[in-house]
Amino acid sequence: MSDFGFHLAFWSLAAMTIGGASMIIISRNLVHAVIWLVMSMLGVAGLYLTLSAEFIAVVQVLIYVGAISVLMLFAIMLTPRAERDNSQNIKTAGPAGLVVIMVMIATMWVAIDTDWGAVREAALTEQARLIGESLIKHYILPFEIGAVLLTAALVGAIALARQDDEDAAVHAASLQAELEGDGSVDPVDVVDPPLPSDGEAGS
Amino acid sequence: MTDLAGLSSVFGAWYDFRDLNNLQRLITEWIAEWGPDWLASIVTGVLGALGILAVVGPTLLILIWVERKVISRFQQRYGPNRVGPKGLLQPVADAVKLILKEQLAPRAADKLIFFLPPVLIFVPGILIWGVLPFGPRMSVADLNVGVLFLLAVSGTAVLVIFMAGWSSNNKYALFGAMRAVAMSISYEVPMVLALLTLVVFSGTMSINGIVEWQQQEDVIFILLFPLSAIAFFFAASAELNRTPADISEAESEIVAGYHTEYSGMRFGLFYAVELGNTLVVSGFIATFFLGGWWLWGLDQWVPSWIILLAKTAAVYFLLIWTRGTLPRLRIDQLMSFCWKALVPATLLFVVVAFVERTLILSEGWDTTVALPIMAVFNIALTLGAIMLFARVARPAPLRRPARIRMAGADIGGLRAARDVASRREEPQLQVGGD
Amino acid sequence: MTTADDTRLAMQEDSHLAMQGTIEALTTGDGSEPVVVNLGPQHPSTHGVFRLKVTLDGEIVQDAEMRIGYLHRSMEKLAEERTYTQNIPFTDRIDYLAAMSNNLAYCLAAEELLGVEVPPRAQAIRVMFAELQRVASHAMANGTFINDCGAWHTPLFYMFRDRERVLDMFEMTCGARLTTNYMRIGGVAFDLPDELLPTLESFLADMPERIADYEALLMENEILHARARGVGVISPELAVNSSLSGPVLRATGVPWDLRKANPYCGYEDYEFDVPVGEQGDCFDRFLVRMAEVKESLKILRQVVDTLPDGPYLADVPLHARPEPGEAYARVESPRGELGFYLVSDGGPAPYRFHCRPPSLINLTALKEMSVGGTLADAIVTLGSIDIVVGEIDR
Amino acid sequence: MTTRYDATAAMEIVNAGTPGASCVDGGVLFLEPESVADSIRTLRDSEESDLVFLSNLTAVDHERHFEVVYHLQSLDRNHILQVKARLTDREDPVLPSLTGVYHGAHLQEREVYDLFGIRFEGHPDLRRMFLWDGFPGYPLRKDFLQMPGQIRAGLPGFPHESEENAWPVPGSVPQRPMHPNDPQPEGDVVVAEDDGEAEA
Repeated sequence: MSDFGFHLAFWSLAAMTIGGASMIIISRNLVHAVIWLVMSMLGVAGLYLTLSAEFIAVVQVLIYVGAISVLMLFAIMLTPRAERDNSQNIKTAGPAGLVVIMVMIATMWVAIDTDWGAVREAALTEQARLIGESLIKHYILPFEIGAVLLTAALVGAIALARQDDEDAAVHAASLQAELEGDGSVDPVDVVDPPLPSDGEAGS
Repeated sequence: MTDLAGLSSVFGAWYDFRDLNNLQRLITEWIAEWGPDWLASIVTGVLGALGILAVVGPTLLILIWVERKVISRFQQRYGPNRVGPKGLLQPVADAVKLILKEQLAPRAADKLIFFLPPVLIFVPGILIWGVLPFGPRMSVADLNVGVLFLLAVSGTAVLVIFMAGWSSNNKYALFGAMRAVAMSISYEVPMVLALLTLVVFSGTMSINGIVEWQQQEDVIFILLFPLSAIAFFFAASAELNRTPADISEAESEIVAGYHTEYSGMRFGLFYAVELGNTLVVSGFIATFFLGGWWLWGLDQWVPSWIILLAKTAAVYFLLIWTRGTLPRLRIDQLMSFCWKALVPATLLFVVVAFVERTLILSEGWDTTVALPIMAVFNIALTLGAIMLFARVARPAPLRRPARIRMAGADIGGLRAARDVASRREEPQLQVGGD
Repeated sequence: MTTADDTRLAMQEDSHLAMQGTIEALTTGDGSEPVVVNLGPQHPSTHGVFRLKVTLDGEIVQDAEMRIGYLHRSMEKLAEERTYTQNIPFTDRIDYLAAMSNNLAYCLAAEELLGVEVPPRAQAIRVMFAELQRVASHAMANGTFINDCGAWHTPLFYMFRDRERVLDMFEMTCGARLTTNYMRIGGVAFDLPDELLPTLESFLADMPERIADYEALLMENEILHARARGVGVISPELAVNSSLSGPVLRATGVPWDLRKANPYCGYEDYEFDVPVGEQGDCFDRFLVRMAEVKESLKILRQVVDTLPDGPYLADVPLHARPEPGEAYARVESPRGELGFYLVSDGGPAPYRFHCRPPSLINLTALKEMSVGGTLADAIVTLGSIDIVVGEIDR
Repeated sequence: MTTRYDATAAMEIVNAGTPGASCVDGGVLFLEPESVADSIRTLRDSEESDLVFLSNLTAVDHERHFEVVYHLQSLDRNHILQVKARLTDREDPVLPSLTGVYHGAHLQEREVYDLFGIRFEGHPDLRRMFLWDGFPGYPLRKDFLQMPGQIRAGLPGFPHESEENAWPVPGSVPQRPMHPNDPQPEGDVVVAEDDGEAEA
């Protein structure tokens, strides 16, 4: 592929990634932020494609766009509105920003400093096999640790979700009490429109 | 092939319609002679996209007619028969009507996000066609990771659905969107596992590779892994929002789900993509489990894409059939069916596929003998799993039969009710139960 | 614009704002906060302009409240200004899916006031049309019920095929399909046309096969079982205490059928049985309706075989003034106990005209049936009660 | 066949607990308004009367008083009893609610409240049912929308019976304009409907 096509793809994808990332910060609506995040992640997936890493690119889309962002949407839907108000966290914004900037500098330094040994050969056709083999053969310990960690997280999540059953019993009891009680009228239901005065009454 | 020697000049020529790729290859080779190679790849892409659009567009119009006609025959009525011969122009008339209709948007809708989804929904809907192999070399992009690409692209559609439902500012739409999201991320798991069986067994993630494997081994995957096929079929129909799993646009509950607030052609676009997805998923089911463009040598004589379309039509008819026949399940039933039945079953078959693959590769079993044995074993295992599920996983209310008794002379209130219920004789009608 | 219109508009505006508020709560609020969803007044499965306001926690129904009155036509007031005969067409519009039963109940009440003796042929014709109406109405009820369970209209169209034949018979007898206006005080409006009995014969000959078809299609359908079994359960004690009637009551196991308990129009001469359920859930209601169709066909067979000759209408003066008094007549309509309470002051019009609407009273226990289930269950429950909004609102 | 339950027997059952019940010729049982709920509970729970099923609940406006009519049914014994309670206060008719005795009274009492304005004390959710909140008046009362000239609601007689009862010949009475553009009538026209304008 000639340089023109490559540059076109790279710069538009980079703009998409960084633009999306910026919009996450700018947008005040959390759902909008998630949608910008999706755009940013799609840009990253495209960048992987320009590096001939189609397996990683597709996995990026599958996991980050298809699963992680959906998970985030669920988290937003399940979070009480009060806890989503960012203005309360303004005091911690300074230190947090500092930490993020330091991490970013460190990452960039590592990235620039490392001798990546660019592959000039033809694109790998069997990346999935290579990745799988290296995971199973060379990096078996980190792989297993990751698996155990995820299993623990899964069990923990189920345990957290399970606790709701006790709440449900309490809730059902209160509902029952409400049903058996004098059944006071729900204030939301009482539609009590102001009767129009004579002046307002249309002809 | 010897008797075809006289015709050999036809093979590979642009007018050899068994492989429509020939024409495209001719054009790209011609461009590559004088132009830059990026132009050639762009032209290839554009030609492929145009080819898909040219197929998909008219097919959708015909499909609307087919679906309505078939459903109406199921329902003892004629279906569309006024516009054009046999009502064939009905979809065109519908499209014109939809285009002319007023475009409404709720006042409180999130306008930008509200207007985007009908357009965005087309992106995965069209992209997914790119990896469908119509013939040995006839797919727009024969990716090495085609299976993953298919899953990744189909997974993004759920975000668009969420955008549509959330931005409409309508409770039905939001319920539909949340149901669609929950369903999608749940049913993606058995879908992935079902395909993983094939990937493990055939050793390739390329979709064309899977078809070629079936061609080489002279077997179709539905015989080898019937449970994966069933799971994939059900999961796909769940992702497609078709009965019995159409809870995200359940008409009787939440009106139209996520596209409740869309009117006119915006609704039309959702509808078109839904139909198109149904078709392409039928195509993928045909490809993965029914051998795709290959049919025991017939693909030498008949254009491969016609074979694929015929198989696709068969699967599509099955989808219409289920839609016309079955009621809808509830969301909790669908979720528990996914996580408690489909996921373990497909996982079991991943293990089975792994073991059988090892037997062939490491132990050197002869495939001509091993594959039939494995097929019989797997079919037996599938039947066993289904019967086990039917026996174990039935919810408590269904385990008792529903009984209708005749009151006879006992007419009255609670006392008579007790008298009737305590009778020893067989009830008049007894339905269900273990 | 009248004050009333203004009030309506203000209400609409108000409910719109309330809607926006709850949307806000749903999309940005506490996850466990209950959400109020209005099913109706325009909704595919409320069977008319009926509004069910459900409070949901996720998909679980915490509270269900109905809002009715969208179809209120003030029939009870209008009937006070029309003669007894003129009121018969009103009763068609009360329950437009079982107009014959409504005609019949009203005529029975008026006959009780006037002291009219109905000739035997008229009695038999009344039974015939009441039972045909039951077949048609149950076909509609079961079809829409399965539609509410999520089927894509196929069973509905199957059932409509049979209903259509019944409506054809109505049309050839009295010229109307839905609002029949066929019964008269003292009998029926017209004698049977010549072509009715052959049509009815062929209908009776075909129906057993059809019902076998439906049983094969629906009764062993696992998804239908999963959706309707154990859903919308009500105990027989609560059902009796809630004044439920008809298939909803019988599905709980209480064998109460006015055709047996208080026979009218000579029902005591026909041999039929009262099917009762066991669990009191939606599926039992469906089965009871299916079984009742069979019993109705049995009655129709006997009516055709023993149809007496004679006058079809008693000699009742058109301008009859009943003695002051009151009458309460009930029939077993397809939806349950349908009663008409008439008070006469000796004038040409009823002094008070009251209809005991089974659809409305069967909804009393809707909240008890649907709370704790999912939204989808609430829809199925509502479908299984088989309401007709014209009868609820009158 | 459903029999009429003898009101005298019912009266004896009721009067054993809460006196005040009376009946005429054993037909209809009349109850004192204050003790309606208690008396009917007694009738429901008594083994002998066993009136477990509230078949019908409605009201009749007798101009001088309201009559609330209950039809109580025993399913097992298959008899029916008609019970009435008279309310003489037209301004604020109050009756104890039956919802504690029969769940089925819930909607029927709401309907009576909506259309007659009879309040049922102890009803958990006594709101308008068919008509909207703020609807003026109670339509099933006989004095609802009383017309000018004291024309009584109802049908005075059959059209053929006398001149004054006769329904007007078409065209003989000037029609009320249905639309502002219609020709406006001359002279006094009785407008039956109360508009906002008329009040203002």
